Amino acid sequence: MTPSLLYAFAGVALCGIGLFGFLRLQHLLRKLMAFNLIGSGVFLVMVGLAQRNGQPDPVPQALVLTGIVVAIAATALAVVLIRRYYHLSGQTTLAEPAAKSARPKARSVNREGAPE
Amino acid sequence: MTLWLMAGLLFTPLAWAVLTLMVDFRKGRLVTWLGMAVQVLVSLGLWAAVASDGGFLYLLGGWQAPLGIELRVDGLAVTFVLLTALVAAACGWHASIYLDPGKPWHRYFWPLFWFLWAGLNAVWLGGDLFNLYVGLELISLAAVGLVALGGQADALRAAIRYLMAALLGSLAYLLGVALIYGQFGTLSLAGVTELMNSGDAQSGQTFPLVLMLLGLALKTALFPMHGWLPPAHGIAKSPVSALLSALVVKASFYIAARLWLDLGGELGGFALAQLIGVLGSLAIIWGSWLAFRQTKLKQVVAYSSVAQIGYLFLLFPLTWGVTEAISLQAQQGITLQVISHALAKAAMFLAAGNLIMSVGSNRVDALAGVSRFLPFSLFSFGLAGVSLMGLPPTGGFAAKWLLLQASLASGQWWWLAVLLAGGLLSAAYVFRVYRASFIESTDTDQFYHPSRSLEVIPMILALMSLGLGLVAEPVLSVMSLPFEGGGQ
Amino acid sequence: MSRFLGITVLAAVCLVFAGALMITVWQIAGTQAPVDLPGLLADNLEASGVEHPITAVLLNFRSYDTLLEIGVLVIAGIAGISMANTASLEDPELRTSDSLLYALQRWFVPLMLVLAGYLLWAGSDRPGGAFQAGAVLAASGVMMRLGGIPMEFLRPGVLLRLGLALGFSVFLLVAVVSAMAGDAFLAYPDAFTKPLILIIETVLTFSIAMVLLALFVSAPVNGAEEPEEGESG
Amino acid sequence: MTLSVLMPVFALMTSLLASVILFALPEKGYRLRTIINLAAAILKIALVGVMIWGVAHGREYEAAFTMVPGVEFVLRADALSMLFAGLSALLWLLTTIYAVGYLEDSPNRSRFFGFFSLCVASTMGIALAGNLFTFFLFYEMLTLSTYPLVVHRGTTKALRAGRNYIIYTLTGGAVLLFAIAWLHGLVGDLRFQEGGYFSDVDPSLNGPLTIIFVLMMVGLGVKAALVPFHGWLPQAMVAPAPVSALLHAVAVVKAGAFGIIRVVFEIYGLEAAEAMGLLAGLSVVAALTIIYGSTRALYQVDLKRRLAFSTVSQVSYIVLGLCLFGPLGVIGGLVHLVHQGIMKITLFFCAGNYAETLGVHRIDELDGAGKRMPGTSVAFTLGAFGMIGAPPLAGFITKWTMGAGALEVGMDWVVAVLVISSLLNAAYFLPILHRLWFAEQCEPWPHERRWGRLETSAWLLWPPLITATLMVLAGLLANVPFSPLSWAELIVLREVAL
Repeated sequence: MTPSLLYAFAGVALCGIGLFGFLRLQHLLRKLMAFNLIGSGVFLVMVGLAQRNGQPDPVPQALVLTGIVVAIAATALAVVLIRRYYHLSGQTTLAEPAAKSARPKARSVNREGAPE
Repeated sequence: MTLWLMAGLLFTPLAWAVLTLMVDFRKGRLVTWLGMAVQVLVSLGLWAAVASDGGFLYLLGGWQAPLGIELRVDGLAVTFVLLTALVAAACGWHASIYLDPGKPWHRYFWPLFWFLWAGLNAVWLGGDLFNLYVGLELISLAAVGLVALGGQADALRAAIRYLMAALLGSLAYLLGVALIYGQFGTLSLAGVTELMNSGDAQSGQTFPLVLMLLGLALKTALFPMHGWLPPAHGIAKSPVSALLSALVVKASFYIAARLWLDLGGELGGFALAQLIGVLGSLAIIWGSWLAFRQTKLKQVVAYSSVAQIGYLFLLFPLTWGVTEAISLQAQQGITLQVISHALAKAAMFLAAGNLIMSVGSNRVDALAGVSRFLPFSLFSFGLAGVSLMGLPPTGGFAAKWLLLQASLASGQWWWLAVLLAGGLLSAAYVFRVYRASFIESTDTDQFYHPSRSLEVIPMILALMSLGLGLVAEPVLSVMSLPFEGGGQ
Repeated sequence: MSRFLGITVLAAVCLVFAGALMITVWQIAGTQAPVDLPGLLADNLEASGVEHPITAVLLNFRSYDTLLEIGVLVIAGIAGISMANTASLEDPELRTSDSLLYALQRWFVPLMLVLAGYLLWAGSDRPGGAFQAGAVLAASGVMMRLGGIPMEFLRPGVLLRLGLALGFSVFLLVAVVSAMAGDAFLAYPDAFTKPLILIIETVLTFSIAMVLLALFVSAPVNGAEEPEEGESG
Repeated sequence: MTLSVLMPVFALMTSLLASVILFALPEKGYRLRTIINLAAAILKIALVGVMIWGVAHGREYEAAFTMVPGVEFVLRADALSMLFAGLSALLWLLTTIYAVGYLEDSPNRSRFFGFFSLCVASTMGIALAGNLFTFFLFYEMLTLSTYPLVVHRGTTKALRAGRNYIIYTLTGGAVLLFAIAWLHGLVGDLRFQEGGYFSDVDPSLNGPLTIIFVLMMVGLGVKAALVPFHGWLPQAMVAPAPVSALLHAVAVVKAGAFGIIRVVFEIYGLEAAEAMGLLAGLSVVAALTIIYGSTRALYQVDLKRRLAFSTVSQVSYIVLGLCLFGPLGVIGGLVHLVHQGIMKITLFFCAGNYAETLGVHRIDELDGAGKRMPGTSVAFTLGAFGMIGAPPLAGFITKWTMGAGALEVGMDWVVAVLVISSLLNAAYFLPILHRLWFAEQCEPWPHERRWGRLETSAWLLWPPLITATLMVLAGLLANVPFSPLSWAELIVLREVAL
């Protein structure tokens, strides 16, 4: 049990917590934070597991750097989308508004066809 | 020559992404046409080169794996590169006429489109587990961007749901990659396979493979993780839906398939293979049923994708623990299914877009009587539907035939029922649309004929999907060319 | 009750997942990786043109990853500005008139610029590099923005788009020029490896900062929306 | 690429290309459409005629290439395929002429004729298919191309009929595919070959082969309208008359019957099928279908529905003929493929004429129609007598040969079936004839149209007259070379290998 393995185990714990949050939380920003939590967990596992023998391995560190940038890009995109979504619908979750989900919008119905 | 072709293949989409970012929609359209021509030619050239000389490894930056990233340019990869070039060019061409140049946000369509194309090529050729992750993210983000482009709340909801699913899937995959790297110390898929087969290494763990497959299955929308797909594919603009259904979901499946074929023999098991097969079967049945129940035309097509994706996952049981010959048969069947579904579904979405444009409504009922206007797009839709139903002589049928043979030969007869029932169920939702178009209703007097080129594009794709069944043999023979490992 | 049950099941699933992961990590930790990648890396560090192994991996051995990664970042930037309000950069919610912030900003911004420059420079032999430098640069931009300094170049326009794509374009050009010379894509010519990497790093820093800043600035959302196909909007 | 390769391809292409061109034509191009239609049909007759001549003189026509690994696409002209191809080429021309007249002034003609040609192309493909795989390919294509024809009118009834048709046929197709795939898995890609493959098969395969046979009969029986898979056929009557004519005489039901012939003769082999005891079961089903169809026909008041149930019954003569397992029986079955086609198409043309000219759909409205439309009624009468089996018409040849065949192999009960069926035929046709000729018209025609001097449009009148003449000739000149009967004898001599 080396210190770096401890990182890996911490990463495992983060993954578990993050997954719980991701599946459980409804608010989109919280969901996004849970996603970042899982991401951090994965990065920790990646770095920690690779250096279990003490010597540093630069490859996973570089990978994690790349991974972080990708995660930031994804997070940023998600935030932009969520903001705009909130701006247009006033909602912070993905739940469909009740009125709409019941029936398709009336104005799109040009004609009632024969029932199937 | 192949070096130049490879450089062109990697460079063009990325460069055109930048170029089109600099100009507005109309200019971007012109620039894109040029780029599509280049890209199609380069893909064809590469395909021809591999078809005649066999595959090779392409060392990016001149560094060999495991230090560098190797691209695996084999028959299967170039077939998919060519498929991507054809389908993406068709969708791009369609989009260039279909999208309204007046909307300021449509200028961003082109860069996202090109990034998507670049990501797809990266995935088809990728031989490095981590690089595949980056390629997947490139695809996902570009795809989400395209779905959300200028959209209203519904489109954004679909896009966010799609993004969340895609991100979770990518992380699961990445976690698997981390574990694989931890165990083997290399990221090259070929390297890991070699280590595993050589027996030097301790036997690998199943869990990383399961994690990766789970993540990729989520991104491929395998039942029951398909919830994100229909809203996203249904609400995006038709050319975008076509790209997403035809190519994007295939990218993650392609990685899953490669992982399975390389590592599944060692790390997988009968139960895992059967479980995936069962999920695929449920996807076929449930997806078809939901497609049948939809009231909106594009939702029908989107749910049909869920069902058709189910077929792909029959690869897993049909290649595990069977002889080489049966496995090859199953692989060929799945490859054909991927190609024919890509062509047919792209045709279907583009045709659906045209039809919606023509009748001014996105409901299936609204199609009542349109067949009297002889819309070209309805024919395209119909032909594509024939392929989805798996009726001869389409590529879908050839695929189904090979899968039937593989299931029979491997003694897994239960997939036969799934394959046959799936064909009938898809007939149910396809014929529902046909049926609507034949209703003679008196009040259908307005029909707007879209421009010829909009109508021709889905027709070409549908005919290709139809003709694929007739030329399946030569196509498949390129795919299974011997891979000449080693240097360039 | 069912809500509680749902949480319990979910928690159980997550625990099982974490447990399985834990066991796998533990088992893998007990083995020896058959490939010695760090050793291989050390052997080839000389040829990579930079002294710091992480930078070598990022910008030479696995430069394709980095190229695509910047692509991902640019996509996010594009998606961001595609939703920005083209007419106005002013978002009253974001503007603060805090005098402390204003004072801090006068001190911090120059300092952060210097820091960014240092991080960029350090990347070749110590921890640091383009991304870190870009992030600091972006942070200083955010600070200025919060302080109400108008940054006209961030208006969605050709300048912003140029800035977004600059780093990526230069990287791509370098990649393809080396391929034109008959070598593989992204293979730097031996003599120019170091300067090329330096150039790439510099422009990347700039573009990364630009993307991050653009995402922050594109906060005012345009109200225009496109109706779904087939619905009159 | 020699001519022998190209001939079958050309024969297929004439109608395939015609259909593509017809789709592309604008709706208003009536004249051009008619010209293309007729030109293609005549060209096809010529091509098929050349091939028939060639086959009779021992030439071989074959085009083949590998489609999917392990499976070939084979188009081949042999004596059996020429029997079917000749029938469909001939009747395509006549039906096209009829359809041009029938659909005058109705909408969606471009669509109609496009799918009509496609349907004929599928039929031609079925005739020329050289192996089961190719057969299946065109068999399914036929399903798809007939659907738009069945629902052509777009009424609720037509759509319901179309839905049932598609449910029946696609399910049947799936069963057939399953059987073909299984057989392929067991023994590989099988071309149709004289005498079949299983004359000395490993007994351990008997079980699977029996199941496969049953599955194939189910799959093919749906189209051949064997009881209990006949449900779609009477409903499909809502289609326009030329479509019904084609469906009943050539395209769909015959495709099923022809498939049964191919499987029994050239995959299993008549002897092997008999040895495995497969034919006994099939003959019982066929006999039941004959009796059942005729009985149901008695109770129909709608003219086209009565004809439809008559088809259910008559097509099974073909199947029953095969099961007789002797040269005469087989000849009877084969010749009925052609005879039934000519007779039934005559009857449907006439029924269409009554509907189109007088607006008459029900049998009790036909009183006195013989005076108003003598030409049509003569044709109808000949067709009805042919069906009953009155000498010297075509139907008599069939029944006589089959009866002789049954006695030859000692299946006397088949003679009883034939007699009962003929009595039933008489029972449901003679009342119609009575009404036509001897009853007085008491009510005005429901919806009468007039065409100058003729009783109806010339486009509508000539086809039934021609087919009626052909039917008479087929009976009178049964022993002339190239008559259906002599051709059937040639097939038996060459390919059935009894």
